Amino acid sequence: MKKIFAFLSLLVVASMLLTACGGTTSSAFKVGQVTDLGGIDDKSFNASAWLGVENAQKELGVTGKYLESQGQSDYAKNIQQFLDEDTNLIVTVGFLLGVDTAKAALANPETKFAIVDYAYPDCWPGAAVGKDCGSDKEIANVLGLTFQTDQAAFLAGYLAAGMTKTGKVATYGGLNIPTVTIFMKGFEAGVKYYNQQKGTNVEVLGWNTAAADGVFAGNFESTDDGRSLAESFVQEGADIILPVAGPVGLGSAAVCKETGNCLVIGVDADWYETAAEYKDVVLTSVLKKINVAVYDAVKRAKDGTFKGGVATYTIKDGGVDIAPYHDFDSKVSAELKAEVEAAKKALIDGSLTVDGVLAK
Amino acid sequence: MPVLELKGITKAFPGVLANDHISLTLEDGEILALLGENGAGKTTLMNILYGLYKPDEGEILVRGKNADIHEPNDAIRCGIGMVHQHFMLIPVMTVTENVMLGIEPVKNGLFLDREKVARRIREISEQYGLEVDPNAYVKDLPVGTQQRVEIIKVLYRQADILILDEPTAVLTPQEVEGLFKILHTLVQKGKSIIFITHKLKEVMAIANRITVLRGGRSVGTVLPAEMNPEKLASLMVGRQVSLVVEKAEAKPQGMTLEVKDLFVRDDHGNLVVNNITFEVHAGEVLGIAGVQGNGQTELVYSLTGLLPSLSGTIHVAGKPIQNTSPRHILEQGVAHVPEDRQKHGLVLTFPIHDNMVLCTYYLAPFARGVVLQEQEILATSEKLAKQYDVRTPSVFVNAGTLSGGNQQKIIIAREFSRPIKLLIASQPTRGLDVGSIEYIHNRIIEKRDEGTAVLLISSELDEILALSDRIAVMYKGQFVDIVPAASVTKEYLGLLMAGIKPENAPAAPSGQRTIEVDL
Amino acid sequence: MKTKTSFTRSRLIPGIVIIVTGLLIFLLFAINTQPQVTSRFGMNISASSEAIQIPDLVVPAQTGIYVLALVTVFFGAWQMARGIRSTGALIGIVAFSFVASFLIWATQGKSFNMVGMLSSSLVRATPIALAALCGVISERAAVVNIGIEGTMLLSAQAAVISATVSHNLYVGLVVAILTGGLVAAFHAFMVIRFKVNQIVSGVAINIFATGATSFISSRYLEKHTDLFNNSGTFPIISIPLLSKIPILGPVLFENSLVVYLTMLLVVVLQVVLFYTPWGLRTRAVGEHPKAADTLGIDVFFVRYVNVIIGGMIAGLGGAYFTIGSVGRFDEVMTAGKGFIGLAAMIFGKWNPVGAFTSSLIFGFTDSLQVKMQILGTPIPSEFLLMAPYIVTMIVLTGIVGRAMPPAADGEPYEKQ
Amino acid sequence: MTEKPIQPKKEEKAPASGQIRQALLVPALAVLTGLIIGAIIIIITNEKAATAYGNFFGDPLAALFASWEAVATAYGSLLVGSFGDPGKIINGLGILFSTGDSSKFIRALYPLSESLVTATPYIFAGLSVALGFRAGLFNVGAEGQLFIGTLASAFVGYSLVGLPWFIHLPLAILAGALGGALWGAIPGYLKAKTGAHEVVNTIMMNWIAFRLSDWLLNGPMKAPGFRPITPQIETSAELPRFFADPLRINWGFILALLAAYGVYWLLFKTTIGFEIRSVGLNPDAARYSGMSIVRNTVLVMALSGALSGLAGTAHVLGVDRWVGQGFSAGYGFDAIALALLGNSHPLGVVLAALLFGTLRSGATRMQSMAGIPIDIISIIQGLVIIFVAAPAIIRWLYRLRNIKSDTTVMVRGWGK
Repeated sequence: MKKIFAFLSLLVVASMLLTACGGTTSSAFKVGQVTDLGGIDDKSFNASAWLGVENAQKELGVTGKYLESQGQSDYAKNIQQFLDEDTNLIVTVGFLLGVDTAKAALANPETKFAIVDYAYPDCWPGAAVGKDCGSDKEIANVLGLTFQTDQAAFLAGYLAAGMTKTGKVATYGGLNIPTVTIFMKGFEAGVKYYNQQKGTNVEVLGWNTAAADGVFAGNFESTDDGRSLAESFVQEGADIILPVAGPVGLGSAAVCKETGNCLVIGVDADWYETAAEYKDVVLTSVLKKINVAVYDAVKRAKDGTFKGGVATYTIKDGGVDIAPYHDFDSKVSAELKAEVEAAKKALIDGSLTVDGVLAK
Repeated sequence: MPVLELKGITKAFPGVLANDHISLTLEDGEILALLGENGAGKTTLMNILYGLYKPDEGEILVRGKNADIHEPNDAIRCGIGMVHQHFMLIPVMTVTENVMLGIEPVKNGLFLDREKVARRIREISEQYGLEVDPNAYVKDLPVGTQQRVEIIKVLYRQADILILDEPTAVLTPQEVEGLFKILHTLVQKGKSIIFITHKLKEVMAIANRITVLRGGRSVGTVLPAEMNPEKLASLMVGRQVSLVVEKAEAKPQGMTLEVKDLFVRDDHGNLVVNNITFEVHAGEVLGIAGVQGNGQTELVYSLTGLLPSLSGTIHVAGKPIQNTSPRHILEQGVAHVPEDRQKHGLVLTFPIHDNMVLCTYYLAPFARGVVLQEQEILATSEKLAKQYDVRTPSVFVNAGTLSGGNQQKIIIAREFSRPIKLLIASQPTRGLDVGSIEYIHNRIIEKRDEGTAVLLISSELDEILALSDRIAVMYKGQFVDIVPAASVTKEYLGLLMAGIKPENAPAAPSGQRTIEVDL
Repeated sequence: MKTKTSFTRSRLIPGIVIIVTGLLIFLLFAINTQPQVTSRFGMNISASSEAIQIPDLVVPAQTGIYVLALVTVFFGAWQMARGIRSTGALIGIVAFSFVASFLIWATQGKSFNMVGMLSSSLVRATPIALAALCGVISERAAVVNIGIEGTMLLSAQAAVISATVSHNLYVGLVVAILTGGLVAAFHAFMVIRFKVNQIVSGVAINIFATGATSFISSRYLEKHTDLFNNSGTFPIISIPLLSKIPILGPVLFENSLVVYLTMLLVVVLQVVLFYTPWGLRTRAVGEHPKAADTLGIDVFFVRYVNVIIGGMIAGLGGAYFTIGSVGRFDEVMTAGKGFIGLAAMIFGKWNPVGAFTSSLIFGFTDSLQVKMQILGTPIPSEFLLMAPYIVTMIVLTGIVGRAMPPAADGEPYEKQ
Repeated sequence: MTEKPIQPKKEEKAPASGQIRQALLVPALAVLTGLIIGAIIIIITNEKAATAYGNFFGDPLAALFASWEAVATAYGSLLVGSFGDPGKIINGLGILFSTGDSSKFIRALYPLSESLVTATPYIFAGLSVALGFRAGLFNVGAEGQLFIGTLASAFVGYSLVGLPWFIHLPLAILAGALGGALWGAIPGYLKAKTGAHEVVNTIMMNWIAFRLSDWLLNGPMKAPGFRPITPQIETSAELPRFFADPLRINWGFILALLAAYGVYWLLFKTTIGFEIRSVGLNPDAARYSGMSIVRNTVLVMALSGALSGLAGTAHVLGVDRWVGQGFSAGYGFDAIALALLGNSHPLGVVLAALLFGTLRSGATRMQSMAGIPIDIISIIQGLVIIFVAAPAIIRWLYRLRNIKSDTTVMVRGWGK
């Protein structure tokens, strides 16, 4: 027995020594990404942000790392880990990291931060700074990356309304949280706009802005739920579905591909490319180019052009958009294409607005 | 040539030498009784013979040939069949299924051929006078019939050597008669039988020869004609044993337990206690006789609060206790020696001292508020262990490591040391050695003489007769009769146990008497 | 024996419960329903289905609910007065009335596809049923396997990787089944050979499976989706003629391989358990292993085989999640189905047919929940999502009477 | 059938040190074995090592060195991440002694502080599961109870304004305990009254708790603004921290240790604990002796739930101070491993929690420095459970003799 303990303590000492002297300090520009609970492979914003970091690694020669958060208390800890490693730019993903990012940024003014789906100031009257909210003014070393996703989803809704044969389109989310529901709101608004323009009565299943509730899978994992949701929507007569639930949506794509009864609209990335196996049923995708935004942030940080504040990505600058029609290019009528383009232009020049803009 | 020969069988368990070079022979067509008290090693020996245990030494010869028996299949192949003390029947299956299990004939190459087996069972039934319905579920059969199923199982496998392990333990005297008749038929038809028991009279009645085991050793083989019960008993126990329980006449006083119109359902919703009324007085022993499974267990459960009663009243010392909690009932001065001491009486993985206070741990002086007083508990346990002759190196030892007798003494010590008015003792000596039986019997009588009312439930008629002042016989949830113990014969009780109440009760032998304990 | 108490227990209380249900139907649903509004229930799975199309069922909402409430109260009164023999029928009546009125209330002024819901009930029930069958087959031999969830997760992953790598779904199916068998063999080895507490071993398998599949997923599957995690799925097979039957056709005979295999397994296992020597031995080992042992049956062997076969069934269940449903693996995608399967097993009284039937109840609850979300009932979606779990708990508390497990269930067998 | 009296072994209170070594041996070896297997997985999945092994016969030393490097980097960073960088600590000490400035030293203790912060909910949750085991109840629902407890304490923490801390803080803690207790008592009651097995029911309660918290965070408990999180708790409800930011070690840790002592005292020094242990080891005998199984089952599940609730409470009041979706890192599930590892003894649980706290906390650095997915910890946990639950494996692996088998019943089968 003693031998085993002796061996164990030897191992401990050995590895301590090894790592203590083996710490290689490279001078490369370091980028660290802290994910929220979805983890790096959520096929949603964490993954998309990481894609941006990876691109930056390839093209800008920075070194990138990520840390996955498993619980709420990991946020601060993971940020601290990167701070300890003298990371130059820390990218935090998701509004849940809002307060911890602000705290760390204020305490470490030399380090640059970028936060996805959030921005400062984020306080409301009566809120306690550093507790209820991160900061009541802009933080010089934090860049908030926000997205007017509803604008793109609006176009997708308009397109779907124009493409449906059954007169019903559908959407569902993973959980009832703002970054999800903003897609659903925009989608519904687009359909309504179409109805208003055309005097039609295309129905949206799965979301009701008035009730602020709709259909949710309850998770971002169970692709089988995505399958069953799609089946149910099809049974109720919908033929185009916008799933806003990360990989759950791929289950819907699978069932559409299998039955040929429905089409899906991808979210975040262009599913025609990222989920190529389902490209036959991907009508278009609501693009939320987090990767581009993160890449821009890294680039600016490295160039020295980094400035705190908010970078809001809108339809105008292409930070949100709908993807090309790809295989459906021939199936979408020229008229509808033109109308979508017109709506896009109207959104850009501000003559048309979407309700339910991501609140700050 | 003997059909079966065991030579020098030795088997040791941790801490115990269960069989020490035992040899015996079984001749063709005879009934050999294997006699010994509990713990003498009879069952171990037979389990070795049946391939359930592996012997450390020794060999088994079947019809002169060395038999390699490693598992029951080998024994079955050698023509050995065993009827276990605890029936090896699956209650939720039919007789047919139980019989065919292990050697199932199939039809269409795949499916069970139940009809074929049922036919064969009927044949065997007729041939040996073993009446049973092949399609009945075992759980619905009375114990005597279940035993017949066990015998059929053995015969179905074409065994010619039958081992019966304590087959009479659960039968009424009349059923025992019936069993003996069956055994004689079997022997006539060429079967050989080993009959395991600790009951002297049965041995005298049925055996051709008797091999006596004691402390894991064979102490000799004798012929019944040359023996009498006293001689056999001293052979079996190894010393002179007093075969009687000395007791003075009871002096019953006021009523302690009063049960009126009691109805109880068991967990499955069957009405198992059906309109029972009786009382037990302070200073008397009321014995409840009856074949197991006639509602005795549930009656005790309802008296001790473990099973709700449907209707009726139970009073202890004038206070109603029906459908109150076990704790409330214990606090009324009721002590309970449960039927299954390991399952219900003790926490085997607790040390002795914790078991000693299992019902009183929350009372002063063992607890102050919610805080246990360890010193008090230890001191009291040590005192009790001494007083009640619990043989153990210390009270820190886990109860599970003690012998059955010592375990039972812990329970006795715990229950008797409380101030009690009523003692309910279920099968208090089941499976114990003679010394412990004597000890416990004397303690029960002592308690009676102190003025405690005693309700004794036992399936051993002899125990009932030895200890009781009055005897109630339970059959199918009802009391067939309550009779004074002094004026009753075993045969009469047997009839009552079978649910028959003869018109004219046999004349009571007059005067005070003591009754033999058949060991 | 008829005592007063037995009257109270067997007749009065259920009768009151039924009448209260009837009143609840009235209070909850009828009052909140507009007169002259109808509820439309679709009776065709879709226009493209092979089945012969039949007209939709249109129910005048308020009248319908009134009728159901009255029927319920009537049955309650009848129960109190005369007594209804079959508990099953009683619960059936009450459950049907309640669910039907709920549906009519939720659908008032709208429509929803009834046959579609039944069809997805079956599909949703499939993994639950497979988990339940796994439980039945191992618990009949007295081995509790609570690691079904983890077994399915590992098999699901193994299926998709092997199917993607080999470009053959059947390879994936076989690998999934083997993986399930392997995990179960490990469980069996732990609990039979080492006498590890059966539930503890199962929980360990679940934790390990969650970690291992997530580890592999993040290390390999996510980075090389096309290499490892893109298998495609088994197509829907319509059985000729049978699939043309209205209602039943699309529900039962337009399904994928795994669903058909499940239905087949239910029948096969039922026959094996109750009509073959192996089944007899299995049940004997589960009820009274010592008795089986004394008859020369190798208790350990029977247990090993049953647990491993059970694991293989769970493996098939795992395959459903990936190659049977969506063609890809995602972390913790089994989402508690294994545990619901265990509840279905208990509710189904350890019978294959019973387990399947109760799985259907869970499948029904689940797809009903989805439909309710789509219909936009005022109940928040989070609460609708709780429905399957709440139903599981209600079922477990044994409203239908307590099920008795095999007598030796969960106990290790000590051969002397 | 009793054989000859077995001579009890002379084992009056063995010397304490020997007992402790006995008790620690199996868990220690189980953890060691888990880490070794973890190391093997790290090597297998390490690309450098894999390439080196591809050329094993060409250059075996390179392969071994690559393996060593992979494991040493991983576990080395794990250690530094758990306890701190020895260089920084020594440096900090130097500054402390030379200038009296303790800030550097304290800052170097950050990893240790994080380890204890992570250990805090582990201690509570581990105690929760261990207490259940002592009564023969397997509480798999610690996670759900933790959710409810956390939400309850957060609610009290933010909604009551203007109270002095000595009223507000105890109230918030109490609310957390009550919330968890309620969530634990429900399956406890169902178990006691209907026999519905607590394993399945607590798992179902977990799911219900998750959905309920989704709804609460999105509705009634939502802070102003758009995020589904609660408002920050009032300062008066905070568990004070010992040091300035970023060190988050706080009074919660002390509370956890007190709770451990409390559970020890309750279990072994009081009549309540006597009942709990009796019920756990032999419920039949307990019932015969007048103990109420129903009351004890509900009580233990409620206490167990309360401890789980406190796990979340300590975290929210001491560390996070607000609650957002999915705030727990699965403490409730890891707790099962902790209770097993600690042999269901409060002291053992504390040690196990410290170990797992350091593992989890160090895993962050391991993830960053060595790129090992954090899931490896789950794999190691699953393995540790198996090894602890099956001491026979450890005995066999390390050729040990005479390890006392432990006497905790832990959990029973269905309906028993």
